[in-house]
Amino acid sequence: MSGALSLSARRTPPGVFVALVLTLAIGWLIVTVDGGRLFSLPTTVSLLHVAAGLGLVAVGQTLVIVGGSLDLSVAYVVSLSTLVAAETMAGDDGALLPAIGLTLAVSATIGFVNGLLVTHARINPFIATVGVGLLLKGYLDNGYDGPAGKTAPALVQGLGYQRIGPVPMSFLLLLAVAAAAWFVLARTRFGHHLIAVGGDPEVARLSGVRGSRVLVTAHVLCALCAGLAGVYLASRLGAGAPRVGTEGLYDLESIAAVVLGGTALAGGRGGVVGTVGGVLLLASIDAIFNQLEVDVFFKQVIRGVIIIAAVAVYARRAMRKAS
Amino acid sequence: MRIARPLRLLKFRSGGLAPIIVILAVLLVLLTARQPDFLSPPSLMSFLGRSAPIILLAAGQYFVIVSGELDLSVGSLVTAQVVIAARLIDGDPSAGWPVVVLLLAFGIAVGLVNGLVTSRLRVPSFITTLGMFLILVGAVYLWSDGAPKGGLSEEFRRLGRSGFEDVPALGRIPYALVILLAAASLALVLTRSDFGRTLVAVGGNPRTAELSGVRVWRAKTMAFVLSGVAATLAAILIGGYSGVSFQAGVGLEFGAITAAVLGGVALGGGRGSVVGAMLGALTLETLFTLMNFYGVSGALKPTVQGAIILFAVAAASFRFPSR
Amino acid sequence: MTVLAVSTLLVLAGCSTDEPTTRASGSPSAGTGSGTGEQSKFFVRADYDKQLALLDTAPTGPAGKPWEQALNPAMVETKKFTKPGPYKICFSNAGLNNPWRQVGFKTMQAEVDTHRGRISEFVHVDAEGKDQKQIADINDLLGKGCHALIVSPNTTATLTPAVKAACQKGLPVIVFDRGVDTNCPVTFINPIGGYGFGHVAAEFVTQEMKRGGKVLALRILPGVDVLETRWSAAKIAFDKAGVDVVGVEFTDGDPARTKKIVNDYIQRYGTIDGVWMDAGAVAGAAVEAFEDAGKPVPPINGEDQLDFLKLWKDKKLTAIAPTYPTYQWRTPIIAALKILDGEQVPNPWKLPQPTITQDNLDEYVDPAMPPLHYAMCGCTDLPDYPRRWK
Amino acid sequence: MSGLPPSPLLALRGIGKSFLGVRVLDGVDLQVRPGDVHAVVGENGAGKSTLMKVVSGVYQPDEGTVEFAGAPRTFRSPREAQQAGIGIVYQELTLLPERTVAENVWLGHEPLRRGLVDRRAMLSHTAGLLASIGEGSLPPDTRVGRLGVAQQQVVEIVKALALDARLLIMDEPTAALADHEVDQLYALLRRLQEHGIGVLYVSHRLKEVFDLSGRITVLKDGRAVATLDTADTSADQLVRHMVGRELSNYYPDPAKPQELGPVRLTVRDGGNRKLRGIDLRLRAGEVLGVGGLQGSGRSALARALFGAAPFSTGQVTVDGAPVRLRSPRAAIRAGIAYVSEDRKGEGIVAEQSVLDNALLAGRAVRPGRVGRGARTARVRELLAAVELRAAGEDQEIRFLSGGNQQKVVLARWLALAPRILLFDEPTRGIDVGAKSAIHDLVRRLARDGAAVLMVSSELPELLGMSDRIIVMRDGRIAGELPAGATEEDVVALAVGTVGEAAG
Repeated sequence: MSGALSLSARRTPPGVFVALVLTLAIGWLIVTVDGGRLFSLPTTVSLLHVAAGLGLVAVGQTLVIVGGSLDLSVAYVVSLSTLVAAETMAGDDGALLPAIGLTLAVSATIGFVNGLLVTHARINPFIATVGVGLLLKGYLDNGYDGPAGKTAPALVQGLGYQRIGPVPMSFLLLLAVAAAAWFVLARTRFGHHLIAVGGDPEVARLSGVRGSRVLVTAHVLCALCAGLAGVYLASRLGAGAPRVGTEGLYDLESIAAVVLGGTALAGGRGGVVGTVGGVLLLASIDAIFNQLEVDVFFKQVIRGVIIIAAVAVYARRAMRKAS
Repeated sequence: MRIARPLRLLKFRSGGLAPIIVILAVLLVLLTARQPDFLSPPSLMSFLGRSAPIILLAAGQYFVIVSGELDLSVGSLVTAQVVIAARLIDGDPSAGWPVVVLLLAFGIAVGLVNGLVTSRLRVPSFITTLGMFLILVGAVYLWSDGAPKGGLSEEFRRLGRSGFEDVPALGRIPYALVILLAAASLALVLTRSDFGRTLVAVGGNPRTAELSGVRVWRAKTMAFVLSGVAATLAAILIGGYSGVSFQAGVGLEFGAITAAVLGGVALGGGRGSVVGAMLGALTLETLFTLMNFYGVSGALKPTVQGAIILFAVAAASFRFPSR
Repeated sequence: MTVLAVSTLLVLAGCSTDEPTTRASGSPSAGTGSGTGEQSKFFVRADYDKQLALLDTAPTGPAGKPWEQALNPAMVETKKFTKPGPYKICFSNAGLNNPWRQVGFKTMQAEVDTHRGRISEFVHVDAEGKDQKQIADINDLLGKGCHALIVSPNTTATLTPAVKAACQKGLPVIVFDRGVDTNCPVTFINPIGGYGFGHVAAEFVTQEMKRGGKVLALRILPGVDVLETRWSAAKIAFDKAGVDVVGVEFTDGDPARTKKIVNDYIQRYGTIDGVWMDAGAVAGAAVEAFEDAGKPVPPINGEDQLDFLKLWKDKKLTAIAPTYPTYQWRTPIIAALKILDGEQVPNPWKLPQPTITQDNLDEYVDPAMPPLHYAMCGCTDLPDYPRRWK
Repeated sequence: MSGLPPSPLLALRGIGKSFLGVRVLDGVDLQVRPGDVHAVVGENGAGKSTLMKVVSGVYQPDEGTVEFAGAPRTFRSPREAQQAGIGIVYQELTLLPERTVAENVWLGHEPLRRGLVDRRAMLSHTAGLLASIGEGSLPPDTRVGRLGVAQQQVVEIVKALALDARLLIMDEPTAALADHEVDQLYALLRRLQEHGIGVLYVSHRLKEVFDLSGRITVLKDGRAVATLDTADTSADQLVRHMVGRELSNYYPDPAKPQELGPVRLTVRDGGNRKLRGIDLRLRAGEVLGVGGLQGSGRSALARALFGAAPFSTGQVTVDGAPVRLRSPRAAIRAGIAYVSEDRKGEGIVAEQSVLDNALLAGRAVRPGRVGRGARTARVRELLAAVELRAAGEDQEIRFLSGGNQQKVVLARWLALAPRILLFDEPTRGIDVGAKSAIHDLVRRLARDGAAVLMVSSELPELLGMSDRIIVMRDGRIAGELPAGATEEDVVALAVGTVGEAAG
């Protein structure tokens, strides 16, 4: 097994992609029997759009989870980002870049706060990020009565609706971000240290890794990804939406996607490639059920079952590998 | 015994009750400052009565958390139980007790599933119970297609709504409070029992527990069952207190977990006390009331709540470096 | 500490009652525990005046069928949409995530069944309350060869582009409940609206309660336009009457939380003399809170949900129930068929918005129906009533 | 030591350190010269590990100065110490099982090329280092989780070397090593000396101390009670300094024939993933020693007998009755107890009290409120009987020294009055004093009619304690030796120069 392979790629189990292919195959069959078309252009496009939104968040989530942390504030960060972006742009293409800059700055700051709370205040990430989420919720509830601001037309046409064949720009953005994250984990000191901290903070510390610095950075990156997702959604909705993040359940869904991708919730093991697979899996399930006009609530039940089942399968494998 | 004292000190500093008691005291002072008669028996009684459900949930959550797991499904379980009760009873007074039994059975069943999937299939409880959350919510909506059916009988509701009238000195003692005290003392006995202690060991170091003959899977499953039972009791009280609604259990899981952590129960297991968890819940309830009395705007409440929780947990989770 | 700081800050911010002229969103506008607080940023005086005027306008159209009536209708030509039946009608639904929408959708399905001969296929897509999903849904439906598209937008601003795109496809688009920021749809159907609701309720509470009494305003959520309008109208009414609104609280539609809040307020102020609600969901809980505290239930408003109506009747409350009628879910189907026949339809199609009062209460109380059923569904004459709604 | 000594590489002056008012180090002076191997010995709780952690920047001293390479330094973190050129090999392994050897070795100072981690360099450097200590066979890109304890120890050392440290701290480096591996370590240390690297060497194995070190500092109760030149010091002197008593009959007498009771345990043709064709009989009253190299199946045998990694084939009987040891619980019910080699990971619940730890097994296997008081009383007696030194039964066990933790673990098992005891490295990382206490205890248990199986990688212990010795090789029993066998016999069987050829 070559060094390059052993250092990174090997960490991402193909399992999720097998599941993905199977799901699509079976889904395609059922939908076709049902008289619909799963891979019709509009369906495929909207599938990839769903994946793009969730994916951006999930990639960030992967980083913190690999580091042994967690971010449950992403949903609110997403909502806030759509607003910051749309309101700063106010429909003016000129303000495009400053707006995106500001959005990322804001979300990075939130990530930084999360990081500090987790590392220096030593608050358990679960509580810390839920708490920060509440802070943001209050601000949003109090400040907004619904959509606000207006996204720059250029962004709407570009990131929001532009596509190459069936592949939307946004999905390409996701792939780019995912690739970057993969690269960071595999090829930078930060990445190696992050995985170490996730695996065993004490060991990392004794090896001279600045654990808290690494974790804070991870949280910042995670929030940045959520910010990007916000920018994308703003481009999609043409305005800022104070509820879009929570409506999309981006906090829990992103975590689900990450574990579906084979990343250990405890940290120290996993990767971005798997996460992208997990995201595509969730999006496909969505698309299939949508085509079948399955009752939303039934869909939710199925989702729950699938998530548990998938992770159970990983656990089985892990156990076999261990023994 | 030469170094006994400093170690006591450390014991009280880490995961002890002191911080939560202090925080609770501060909140109570603020509260009475604004509302002098808050501590008067009648109002105190009704306050304790209506706080009973979340305190019960926190107690249930303690067992799960101390065993090293997490139960995100309690909120949805409460909702499910209330809706189920309403549909089964449908205003029929005689149905009360049988239904209570049935609910308990259901709560135990859900706990069993959570526990077995987590301990036998090795699915991280975060995922298991997240999945269960989706399944329960989806299923209950599906079952009652979108709006709760039937209704709770006055007899059923009495448990959560009324109490022993004109008790000397105290006036009215809500049944909820009595149930709470009973459950609380039971929980306390349980934590002191062999099961309670081994459960802590399981959370602290599963390997050691296993090699000492503890059936880890069994202990953890028991913990989830207890959480399920607690959720059921809470559901009966909530349903009684405020009637049937899909909102009945929304967000309670986060409330319970926050409460436990606030009370010094360490997420990850092996440390904390059930009393702490329950005090944590009481503190949260006091906080809500405090905000009502100080007229914090509804929309801003989450912000204030988040800020205080972060502050409190940071204070409570303060620990000496152990190594 | 924090609490003190925040609350004082809010009290300061809270005293002004003049409406900001700009729709400058972003900076948090403070609601508050004392007084009615700032006017909602989304308050639009013109709409407000229009709705209040409509309240006492006589509807035109078949009597006893409010879902076919319209308030001072302005008819539009629809010849260009004329097509031979049977039709495939598509419906992009914002969501089914609350009882009101549940009842409404059942009513709509029933309405469709009454036209089985003419409607060959009825496609329904549920956006689960997600803007981005509904955008995708609409886009999806455009590929399915629908004869008419009905849209119930999840939010106004964000769905506008998608609806515009649909209009450009040349098929008749019918929007109801929430509107969109474009008039490309053939018609926009909805009842008088939130301002009317909030106003009626506020007026009632003001008149019925003792002079200078304390009013508690209970709201479901902040930041939902239809609910914001209800509150802002009520706010004006209360301010005009100089009513002392001691609190504006959000209940999240959670009865338990509602009871706790009301309980705290009763304790804090000794008594509450009037309760205003922006939605009926938790009216029952509020009433109970008074009972449990051993206080008389003050004048209160709810909505046309049966649990409240029953409570009202049994407990002989001083109450009123303005409605946001679910029968409006029938109208889009009717409209669609009219349009495809090339008949004229009103645009905007303003439906009457009846109010349930002591006098007509008995007409609407039906013990047989489930507690969260909406009495103003106009569905009693529809196929398999009441089974479908149970 | 003639001529001018070179200026010290490391000089500690009056180091003091307290935890929560407990004085752990008190005015410790110590000097290490370049190329010097300086041993630090002392009973557990004497402060050795704390001292090492002060030097390596994990802790900061309350008093005193650390001088490194002639300049006073204060290391606020291990990182700073490492950057200054101090490498440390910890007692408990500090490796990430999920990461590869190379990733572990370079953790914290990954080689960069154009700002990116240079994986090729990582792998080649690691391979080089491994080769330089004769472990070239170890592939740098395997997951550490797949390696045995001994190999992990090697990685641990390589990790320290990778920092090209000028001072190397080794805290019980041989704790996990079989003797032939220790020889490699010797060679390695000599090579380091030649490069002028100073070594601080903490060990309980006096043999090593005398073989390796130039000077010895003895710690006792946090004070440096003596610093000696190894050349003119005898083992007895040293031990006297350490424990303040002569080292008389280091090992208790073996069992006399009449003390041997009936056969307690038999295994016929036992096997599983790591073991093949295991046949053995264990009699009451005897101590059966199990020798062999790391990974030869010694620990696997103990774990199989305890049901932790059960036999998949073969029959086991206890007191003549066939039993199926499918799980630890089953084994415990059959009267078997097991003391793991990995105390921290498998022996204790660090954050629970001494009492809770001691009661754990009893509570788990014989729960119920009946006789709880009695059980607790019994455990209290046992804790006293093993001469536990602790602040009290409510003290969290993590604050106890290794020896005392082990005593609590023993008490836990004795409370169940087991008839068969399995010890895996019972004295690993435990100081001389506690060591002999535990040896006596083991022997006493045998006298009281228990059957004891003791795995040990320390030949003197193995030979000194056992009435019989079986030596494992490649998952089989390579041969059996009577009491009084020599180290050579054992090694011969272990490495396979004699005995039936391992298939």
